[in-house]
Order: sequence, then C-alpha cells, then structure tokens
Amino acid sequence: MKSNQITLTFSSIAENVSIARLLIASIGGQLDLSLNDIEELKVAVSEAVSNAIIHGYKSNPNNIVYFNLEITKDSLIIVVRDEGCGISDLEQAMQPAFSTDPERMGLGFVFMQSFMDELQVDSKLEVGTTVTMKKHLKQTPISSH
Amino acid sequence: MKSNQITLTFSSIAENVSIARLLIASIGGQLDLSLNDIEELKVAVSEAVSNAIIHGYKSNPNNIVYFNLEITKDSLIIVVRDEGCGISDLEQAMQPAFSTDPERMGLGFVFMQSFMDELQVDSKLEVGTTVTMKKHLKQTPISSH
Amino acid sequence: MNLEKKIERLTLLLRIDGELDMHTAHTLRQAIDNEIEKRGIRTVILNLQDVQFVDSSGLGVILGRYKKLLPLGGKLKITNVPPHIYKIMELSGLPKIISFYQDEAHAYEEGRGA
Amino acid sequence: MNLEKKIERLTLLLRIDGELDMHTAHTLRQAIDNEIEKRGIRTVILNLQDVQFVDSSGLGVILGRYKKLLPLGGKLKITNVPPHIYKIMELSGLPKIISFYQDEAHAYEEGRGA
Ligand SMILES: Nc1ncnc2c1ncn2[C@@H]1O[C@H](COP(=O)(O)OP(=O)(O)O)[C@@H](O)[C@H]1O
Ligand SMILES: Nc1ncnc2c1ncn2[C@@H]1O[C@H](COP(=O)(O)OP(=O)(O)O)[C@@H](O)[C@H]1O
Repeated sequence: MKSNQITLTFSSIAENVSIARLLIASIGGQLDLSLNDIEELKVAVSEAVSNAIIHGYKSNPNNIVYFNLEITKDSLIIVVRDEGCGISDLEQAMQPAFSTDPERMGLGFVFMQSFMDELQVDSKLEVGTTVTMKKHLKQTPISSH
Repeated sequence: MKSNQITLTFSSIAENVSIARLLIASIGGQLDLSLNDIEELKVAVSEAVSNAIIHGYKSNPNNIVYFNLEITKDSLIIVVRDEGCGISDLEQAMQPAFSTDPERMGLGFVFMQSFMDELQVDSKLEVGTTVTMKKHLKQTPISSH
Repeated sequence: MNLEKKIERLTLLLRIDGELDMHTAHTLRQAIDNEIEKRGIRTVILNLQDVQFVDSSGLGVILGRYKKLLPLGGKLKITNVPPHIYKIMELSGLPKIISFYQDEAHAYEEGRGA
Repeated sequence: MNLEKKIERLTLLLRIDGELDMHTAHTLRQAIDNEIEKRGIRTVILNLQDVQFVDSSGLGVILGRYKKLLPLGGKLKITNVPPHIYKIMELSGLPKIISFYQDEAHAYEEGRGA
C-alpha cells in the first residue's frame, strides 16, 4: 500500500500551532494510537512548530511553516520545516535546558526526543531548520472504521 | 493585518476528507462562527474534496488534493483543487441532481452553493478542477482568546 | 463510524454512530447490501441519533439503499434524526421520499399490522 | 483558553480552561503580571483542572511567574492537575520547584497560618 501524505503549510502565527496539533491528533486517532501516544505526539509537534515560529521566524507572522506527515505501514514520519534564521550551534541548542531566550525553558528538543522514537534536526544559518521525527507503528496504517 | 494562510495538501484517499473537515471546523471555531455556520462549511468542504477524489482522480489514491484557506478581515476563502480529469461541460455538471455517477445524487455543487456566499468553479479537461468558495465574515479575523 | 446491528426476522436495524461521508458511506452500503443479499432482509431501519455529520455521499447511499429495496418489495425507514442532520437532508429532498420516524419503536410498528 | 479570575486580598486564583501553548501562554503571562504589578498580588494559585494540553511554552510561563514572585516574597501554587498534564510537568522538573496541591482549599490554607 502506498503511504498517506499530508502537508499543512501555514502562516507563522501563534494560533496555527493548535491546528497543527489538531491534525496530528486526528491522524493519531485514525492510526488507533493510544490517548497517551496521541498526547505525546501533540507535544512533540507543538514544540517543533512553536520553535519554527518563535526562533526560526522570530515571531514575525508573515512567514510560512511547513508541516508534513507521512504515514507508512510501520511508521509515522513528521517533518516540521521553516525557512528562518537557522541554528548556529546545533549541539548546544539540543542540550537540555539550553535556550537563547531567557523566558523559555530550553525543553523543546528534550520533549521531542522523549516523545518520539527518532529525532533528526538539520539546520543551516539564514536558510532554515528542518526537524524530522519518527514514531514506529505496530498497527496497520489505516484503520478500517 | 495580513491574512492567515493555511494550506492542506493530502493523498487522494477517502480518510483524508474528514481531516479537511476538521481543519475547516477548527478555523471556523477560531473565527467564532456559529455552530450552524461551521456545520455548513464542513458540508461544503466535504463536497468539494470528495469530488476531487471521486471525480477528479476517479478514486485513485496516488494523487494529491490541494485545500487552501485564506482568512482575511472580512472573508474566509476556501480553494479546493485537483489535477485530475477536469469537467467537460461545467454548466451541466453544476445543475442540481446532475451526476455522471448513477450511485450519486448530483447535489455536491448544490450544497456548496447553498452553504457558501460565493462559489466559482474553474476546470480544464486533463488539467484539473479548482473550486473557490467564499464566506463573508462579520467578525474580526482572529479571536483573542 | 461505528455500526450497531440488530436483525429480527427480515428487518435489519442499524444504529449509526459518527460521520457519514464518502469514506464511511462505502462501509454502510456494504453492510446493508450484504444483509439484503445474503439474508433476504426486506426492511432496513437506520437510527441516525448519533450521526454527527452527513454530506451528499452519505445521503446518496441512504437513497441508494431505498432504491434497491423498492423493487424487492422492501422498505427503508429512518429514525431519530438530529436537527442539524435533518436540515441537510431536507435540502436534498430525501424526507419527501423516505419515511422518517421519531424512534425505533414507531418504525418497527408501522407496517407490522398490514 | 478561558481564564476565570478570583481575587481575595493579595491572592489571585486563576482557573485555566483549555490549551496552554505559546499562544495562550502569552495571554496567561499578561493576566498574571498585570495583577502582580497593578494590584500587588503576592500569591498566585493556578487551578489546572480544565487544562487539556500543555507544552514547554506553557510550562515556561508558569515557571516564569514563579521566578517573578520569588524576589517579591510571593508564591505560586498549582492545584488540580490532571494526570496527563502532570506527566509532562514531571518531565520538565517543575514539580520539584513549584508546590502542588490537591485542590484550591488546600492551596489557600497553606501559608495562611504562618
Ligand atoms: N526552528 C528553529 N530555528 C532557529 N533556532 C531554533 C529553532 N529551534 C530551536 N532553535 C534554537 O534552539 C534552542 C533550544 O530549543 P528548545 O530546546 O526547543 O528550547 P526553547 O524553545 O525553550 O528555547 C532555542 O532557544 C533556539 O535558539
Ligand atoms: N473535481 C471534479 N473533477 C471532475 N469532475 C467533477 C469534479 N467535481 C464535479 N465533477 C462533475 O460534476 C458532476 C456533478 O457534481 P456534484 O454536483 O458534486 O454531484 P455528484 O458528486 O453527486 O456527482 C459530477 O458527477 C462530475 O461529473
């Protein structure tokens, strides 16, 4: 069976983070994931999308966030991409409690790492950041109801 | 204020129609529309997306449906686009109860027309179909809560 | 969508829970046609109480089952329609063709004495 | 997100209903900081019973208010945390820093006798 591909692209405004969560929750429901798994997916997505808006685009609402889902037989692959400022020191950025913003906790990457089976971050200064997260599935990709 | 742009692109599979509805319902909620308005938006979107999958792509799941939302101060513009077979006789297609499929009711365009303030259909054989629907808004585009 | 099925003699009762669109309409059609063909069901009662959404694909399948039963001397009955679902149905003209009942009891009753 | 506010002497009680993310966290921060600055509020009680979602932006604003109150001799207290919200909080280490209470009554009580 071919994979199901879903892409949501949206203006970099705070309200849209909840729409990204809604989408992942709905997909999680279709995949018959547990409520706990869905909750964790929502947090991971929320962190990645919030980072794109807050850090990547410095909260400027006139940009676009790309949120891509690919559902295959055995995994759910989530890609969150921005064409923002990029990350200068990725190793440092991914350290727990590290944040360039004193008002933030520096736990975004920690949550993504904890709640997903795989996490990969690619970033280039002035080009943007791509976060790829993977969740292994035990179930068949599409529920029959 | 700049408009909010949201685009959902997805594989042409039946399950994804409910995701398009979920998205429009969520936007309708953010716009503080009435439950009745949201219900009607869901039906209009459901019809347009179903048509793209069933008619445009002849239920072949390996294609992509484009669903675009633009929210401005005074309107919600919904565009559903497919790169499918196109419509040969648009005037006939839009007539109530006309359907090329004997199992269907031919009410898709009727519902879109009834539930939206404006409806425009552009179609070209072998290129695809674009349905543009508009709902006038009385409220401010983004709720503050 | 979830379907709760009850069969009593030649009557099939289906309680439909969820959204009735092109995806689930397909499942509903198969469920009903199976019973008509395999068990000789002649009366189908659809309880729509828990239907949250319906579009023309969903209505089309309901009308299609009505049309399938007609030449077989059968009947399709609809019960417990929520108001917002009824509004969509009205626009389609369905209530002019298909019989609506307040609840399952009324749907079972009608035609029983005949 | 909806906020229900109650002020009693120098204590602000906020009942938070909905999702606590970067969007709503901003609203929450303003609501609390306003009361601290304009009314001299020194104890903030957050009832999280109806919080459906929280991420690090939401937790960050809670921790931020705690840090703001500390040098003012104030306190931040959290009550009625749903289990799935608590799990996220635990991962952040917040429960090691901030005081959690079963309900509003317990939160009001503590420190009153002091
Ligand atoms: N999409 C992004 N674009 C630019 N910088 C980013 C992006 N995502 C994360 N960062 C950088 O990595 C740091 C750590 O991110 P994270 O762990 O999510 O914590 P926080 O968001 O609380 O700062 C951020 O403070 C920021 O400097
Ligand atoms: N996206 C599309 N691509 C190709 N043909 C379409 C498309 N949308 C509608 N049509 C044509 O227009 C007809 C009428 O559409 P509609 O009013 O929605 O009724 P129905 O979907 O029940 O057939 C369809 O039967 C089909 O032939």
